[in-house]
Amino acid sequence: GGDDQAEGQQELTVLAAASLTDAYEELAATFTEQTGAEVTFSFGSSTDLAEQAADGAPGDVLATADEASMQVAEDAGVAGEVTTFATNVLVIVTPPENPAGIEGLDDLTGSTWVRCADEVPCGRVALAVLEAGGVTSEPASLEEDVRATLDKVISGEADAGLVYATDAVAAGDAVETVEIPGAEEQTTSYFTTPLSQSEDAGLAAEWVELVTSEEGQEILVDAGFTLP
Amino acid sequence: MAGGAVSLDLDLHVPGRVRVALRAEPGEVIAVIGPNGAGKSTLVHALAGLVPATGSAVLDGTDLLALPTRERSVGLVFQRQLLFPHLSALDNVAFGPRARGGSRREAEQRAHDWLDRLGVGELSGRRPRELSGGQAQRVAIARALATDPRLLLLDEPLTGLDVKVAMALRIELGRHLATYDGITLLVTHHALDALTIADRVLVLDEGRVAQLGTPAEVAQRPRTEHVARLVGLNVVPSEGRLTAFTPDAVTVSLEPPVGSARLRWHGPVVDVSPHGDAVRLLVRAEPDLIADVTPAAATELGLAPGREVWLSVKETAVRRYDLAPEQTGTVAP
Amino acid sequence: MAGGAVSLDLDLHVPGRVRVALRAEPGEVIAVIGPNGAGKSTLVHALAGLVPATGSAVLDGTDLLALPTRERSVGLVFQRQLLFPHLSALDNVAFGPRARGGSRREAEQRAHDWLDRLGVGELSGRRPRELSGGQAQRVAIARALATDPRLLLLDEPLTGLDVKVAMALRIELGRHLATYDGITLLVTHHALDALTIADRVLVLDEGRVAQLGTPAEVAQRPRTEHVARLVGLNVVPSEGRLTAFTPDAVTVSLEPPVGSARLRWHGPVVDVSPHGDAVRLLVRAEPDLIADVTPAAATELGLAPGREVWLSVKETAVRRYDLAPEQTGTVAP
Amino acid sequence: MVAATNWATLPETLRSEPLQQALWLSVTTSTAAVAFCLVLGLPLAWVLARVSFRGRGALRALVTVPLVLPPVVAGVALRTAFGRTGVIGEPLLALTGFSFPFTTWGVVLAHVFVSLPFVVIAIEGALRSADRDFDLAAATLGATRWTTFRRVTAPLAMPGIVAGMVLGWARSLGEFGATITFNGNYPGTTQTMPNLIYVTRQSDQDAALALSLVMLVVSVAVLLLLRDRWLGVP
Amino acid sequence: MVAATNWATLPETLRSEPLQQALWLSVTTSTAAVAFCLVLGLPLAWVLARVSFRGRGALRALVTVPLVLPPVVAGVALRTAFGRTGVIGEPLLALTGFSFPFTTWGVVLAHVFVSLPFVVIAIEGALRSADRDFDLAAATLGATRWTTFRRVTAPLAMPGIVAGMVLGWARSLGEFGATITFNGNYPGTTQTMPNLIYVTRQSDQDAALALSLVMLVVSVAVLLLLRDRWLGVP
Ligand SMILES: Nc1ncnc2c1ncn2[C@@H]1O[C@H](COP(=O)(O)OP(=O)(O)OP(=O)(O)O)[C@@H](O)[C@H]1O
Ligand SMILES: Nc1ncnc2c1ncn2[C@@H]1O[C@H](COP(=O)(O)OP(=O)(O)OP(=O)(O)O)[C@@H](O)[C@H]1O
Ligand code: MOO
Ligand SMILES: [Mg+2]
Ligand SMILES: [Mg+2]
Repeated sequence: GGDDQAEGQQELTVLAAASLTDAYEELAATFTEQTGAEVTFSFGSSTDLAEQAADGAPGDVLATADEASMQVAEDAGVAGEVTTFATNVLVIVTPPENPAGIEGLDDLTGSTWVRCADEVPCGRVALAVLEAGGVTSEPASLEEDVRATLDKVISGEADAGLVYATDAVAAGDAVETVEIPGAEEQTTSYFTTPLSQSEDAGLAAEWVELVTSEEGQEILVDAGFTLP
Repeated sequence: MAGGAVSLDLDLHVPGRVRVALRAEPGEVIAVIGPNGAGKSTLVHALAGLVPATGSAVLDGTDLLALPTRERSVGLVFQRQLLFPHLSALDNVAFGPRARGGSRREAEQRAHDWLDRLGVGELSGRRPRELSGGQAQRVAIARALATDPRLLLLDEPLTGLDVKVAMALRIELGRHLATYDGITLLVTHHALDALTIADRVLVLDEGRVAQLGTPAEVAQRPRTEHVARLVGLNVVPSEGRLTAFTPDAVTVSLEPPVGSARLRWHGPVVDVSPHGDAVRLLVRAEPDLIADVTPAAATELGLAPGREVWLSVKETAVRRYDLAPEQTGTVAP
Repeated sequence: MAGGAVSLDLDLHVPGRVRVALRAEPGEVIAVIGPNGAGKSTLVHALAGLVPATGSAVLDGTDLLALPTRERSVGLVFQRQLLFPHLSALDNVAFGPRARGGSRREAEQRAHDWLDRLGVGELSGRRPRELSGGQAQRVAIARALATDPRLLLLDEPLTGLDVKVAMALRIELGRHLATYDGITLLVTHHALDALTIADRVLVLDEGRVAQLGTPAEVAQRPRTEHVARLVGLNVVPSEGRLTAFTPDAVTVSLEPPVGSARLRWHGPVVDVSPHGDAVRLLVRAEPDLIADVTPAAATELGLAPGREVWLSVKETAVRRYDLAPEQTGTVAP
Repeated sequence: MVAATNWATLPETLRSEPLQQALWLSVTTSTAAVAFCLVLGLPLAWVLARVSFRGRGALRALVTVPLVLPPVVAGVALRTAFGRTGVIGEPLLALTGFSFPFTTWGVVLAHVFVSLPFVVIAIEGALRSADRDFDLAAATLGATRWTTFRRVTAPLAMPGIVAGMVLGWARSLGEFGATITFNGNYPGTTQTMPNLIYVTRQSDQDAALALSLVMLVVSVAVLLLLRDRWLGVP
Repeated sequence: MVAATNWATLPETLRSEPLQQALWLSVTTSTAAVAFCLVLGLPLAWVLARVSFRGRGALRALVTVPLVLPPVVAGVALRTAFGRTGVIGEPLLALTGFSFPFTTWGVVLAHVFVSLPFVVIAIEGALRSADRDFDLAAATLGATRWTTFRRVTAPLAMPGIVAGMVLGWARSLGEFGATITFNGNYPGTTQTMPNLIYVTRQSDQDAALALSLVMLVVSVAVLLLLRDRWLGVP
């Protein structure tokens, strides 16, 4: 692992997109059960993580929420075999009791709503979904990431927001979820790869295996992901 | 002037530093003298509200001690000057009139007038850093006077001034104060200031009032060695009374004096300096005494520092009076 | 002391403020006198390196002006004191010895000694804010002396001191300077300092040397009105020469004097003050003159400020001498 | 960073509307914020430096709080207070129909919140370093506390005040986190330079660097102009 | 924010190992950073305040640069300089085998980078406010510039220096962006409190708020302790 300890306790370090936090922590528990190895995460934005991996950051596995970031790692030659292991669909979330009465994309017009900025993965997806739905109304804000989008809704500042299904699940009772018909056409994909700086390639491979195994996929689905 | 006659009733105590009770009549100028550390600045600062004090200082019916500094209507020349370094001389002097609500033009006019009166009108555009010590001192005086205070507190206003300016200022100040119906406390180390400008002299010693009287009284019957030295007298305590005599009444000899002189002392000369046409000696006896001799006698006796001499005065040349400050009128023998 | 005899060769110019050329011998004490703004502090500061100056100041073979302040080995008592506010009196005085490499113990020992010599030993633990003006002044003197400078610059060291302390310090300083082989410049407004402590007197006027001579020379033939006033003489310029006479040689009358007196002036009395046993008048004539009269005469003539009087002196009572500073030896008529 | 910039695309980057909007927004909101900070902070600093009262330490700690909050948490705190459902925000919205989030005023508010401690603490330090006796001198001349402050204390502490303003301005300009959390990120209204740089970096690292460089040049130019003009005084 | 905290889970939050690690890391790295800032910043501030030379304005601008960089850009700048392939980082790695990123030293470096301007500018302001004549008095007593600085200038400017340190410490403590960009977010090594709060907020808003509160309490406590001890002096 990235941080080997003297007594031989195995350790695995995973650089993972922040939107994977919940699911990955659960996966880590399973992984420790199965292999006895401790898992350490460095969560961050996909862009950051890919660049850090490229710069030699200690770690065994990288997981990003978009292809462009993964490409950075590949270009730097630190990526191994890249696997797509999950996808994420957009949903509309509203504050509890849905005060603005949002039932679908069309209701966004005239309300205070938010989505991710065009430049970030969830924004690109949102743009496509909105285009497909024929929505032309402007959001109140183009959020830096999906978490910030969710946050605006939870806090009641926005009447609605476009977030990933996983975020809606993570937020639990703090939001109400409105599914978007046809959203599954426009998903974002998650990519993972063992890193060349890994000091325990076997363990890294085992992690990727777990994530793509049935057991792993189940955990991801529970967290709101869809499967590729 | 600030309008209306003003009297001051003072009974003030700054713990560990000074305690003074005093009544001053409208228009009075009181010189405050005393050795270093006697509490003169402390008294003045307490009246201005810069040092916390207990007791009372009733000026014109209101107790100053209950007011914040800015409402006390005092004018203070600090021993340290404290001119505002970022303002020109003019703006320093105009500061008070403006702070008290005057228009800019009026304030500057006043400031100009005062700077002119104190002979530094042409320096009005300079910052304090660009003034000499004496020039700055004059600006500081102008600043305090320009607010028309009801109580004027001057802490050694004439130090650092050259003789001519000091003399001119003494006159200017005397003239100003003569027509001024507020009360002035003038802290000084110079007998001339105390004796020429003041109506009364307050002598402080170790934080207490040692003497309070007219300049003539104080000059003739000084109660502390400090005042005696200030007015050029010798004062010797004996049997609960004070004996005073002038330096020229002292006879200096190398041998113990014979004859009737009951008052005699012995000690080394520690200083020899010219004094008018005479030569003044300082002799380290009990207490230190000063004696004036002719230059001829000084040469003849070889009176250089270190020389052991005998001093004596005739009983007829001395004045005796009580120590107690209450009985300022008594004369003896 | 700093070891070795030291001489000073000075030819210094601070543009617009002062220009002085001077040679001082080892151990010499030079009093610097002159009116406010004459350039005394500027001279002293230029020597210490606090004000940029051109020219040279060769002390002991090295030109001070080429050195940074800290290497000049000067001791300076500032007119503004500038004691370090965050350090105790002791630490202020010990600062110099420590900065020059002494051990802490040595430095504190020295500081103690100096504070004791200046009579403020028991205040050694106090911060400057907690000292009276005169106490702080003594600490400032101690601080300057404690570094054993080769050039001692004292800018009005005795102001703010009470008479007794001033006298004691004058003696102490005189004693110290007598055995001191460095050079001392002593800026003062007091004739007594200049005449008793100094070997020579440098008179500055408007930034130039107006006179340089022994105290006796300067006292007897003052070349500027300022010095004349300082030593209590009247000096009148006429036909390119100076006429000097003592105040008691002046006759005061209410009518124009008849008879032989060629020297006579007219003007109002502007000040009346006691002077020893006499009464001293300041008369606003051309120039201002001082005259001493007996108290009896003063009463008889009604000599109060504002009174117009005639002054005259007899030709035999005056001393005449040249204006030109070069010919200090000439006497006339 | 200079080396990493893609010089070929720089001219194009410079002409882009989002950049111009964001730069303008950043400069104006930061300047407005520092003005508010001065109005609020100068008296506050004075009180902390000159007035003795119980709870002075607590007041100072309170002022310091935004300093130690991570920016995102600062945004959350702001929202709790000034959000649509916030303690102050809700009545404000009810009364005036105005609410801070998603507006340029919200940006200014966020900037003031994060910058105020810098302004206050820097100025307090300078006020404490300055000689207090001049205040006393002013009082003897009849000046009120306010006059004394305006004409004596503040001018004497000017270098410290300018330092405080520079810190506050720069802190505002670089602020990222509180602004986006509280106000979101909308071009022309709430998208300041740091926000633009952040989102740009998600898709185009080089463009983000170019933007950073532009921001740097502009801000350093402003700082250079300001500083020597004001700090030259003493 | 206090109201929004989930009090029920607070004790548990407090006992969690990530919190304790992150808090300890934050406090130690911030303290180390402010110590370095002082060592570097005090002389720098003195030079800026007291020495006249060509390029002083430019030096000051250079020092100010990190102030106006959005934290993420600061992280990128740091990487350009100190990364494994950075201008300084590469030779350093070759020579010593040591490299900053992803280590606790890297965290300290990031903190120093973002905090130094605060320290320098606050102290420069204070030095400029102080009376320069005392420096001259020290020089006449034979003190070198260094002795003068150490025994006269610095003590007299102490309130300003403390203010600068407080600002720097607080800035370090709240730093988020440069650290995560330059160093990643490894628990125990580079995961400071703001990073932990960021990660926690992804899954549990309440826990994140609780963490913020803990951080707030600790830092305010430290500030309260420090300030009155030092600012009481004058
Ligand atoms: N802040 C202070 N704390 C404690 N003692 C002080 C303080 N300020 C002054 N003193 C002491 O109080 C006494 C009176 O001081 P004050 O300044 O009133 O003397 P002064 O009569 O003005 O002397 P000087 O002629 O030297 O100016 C002195 O012994 C002095 O040391
Ligand atoms: N920084 C400055 N810039 C310009 N002029 C100055 C500056 N400092 C002093 N001066 C002027 O230079 C002249 C000489 O000043 P200096 O301080 O040397 O006088 P001084 O002889 O010490 O007077 P005093 O007896 O009043 O202390 C004065 O006219 C003064 O106004
Ligand atoms: O972790 Mo992301 O790439 O900001 O959704
Ligand atoms: Mg005093
Ligand atoms: Mg002078």
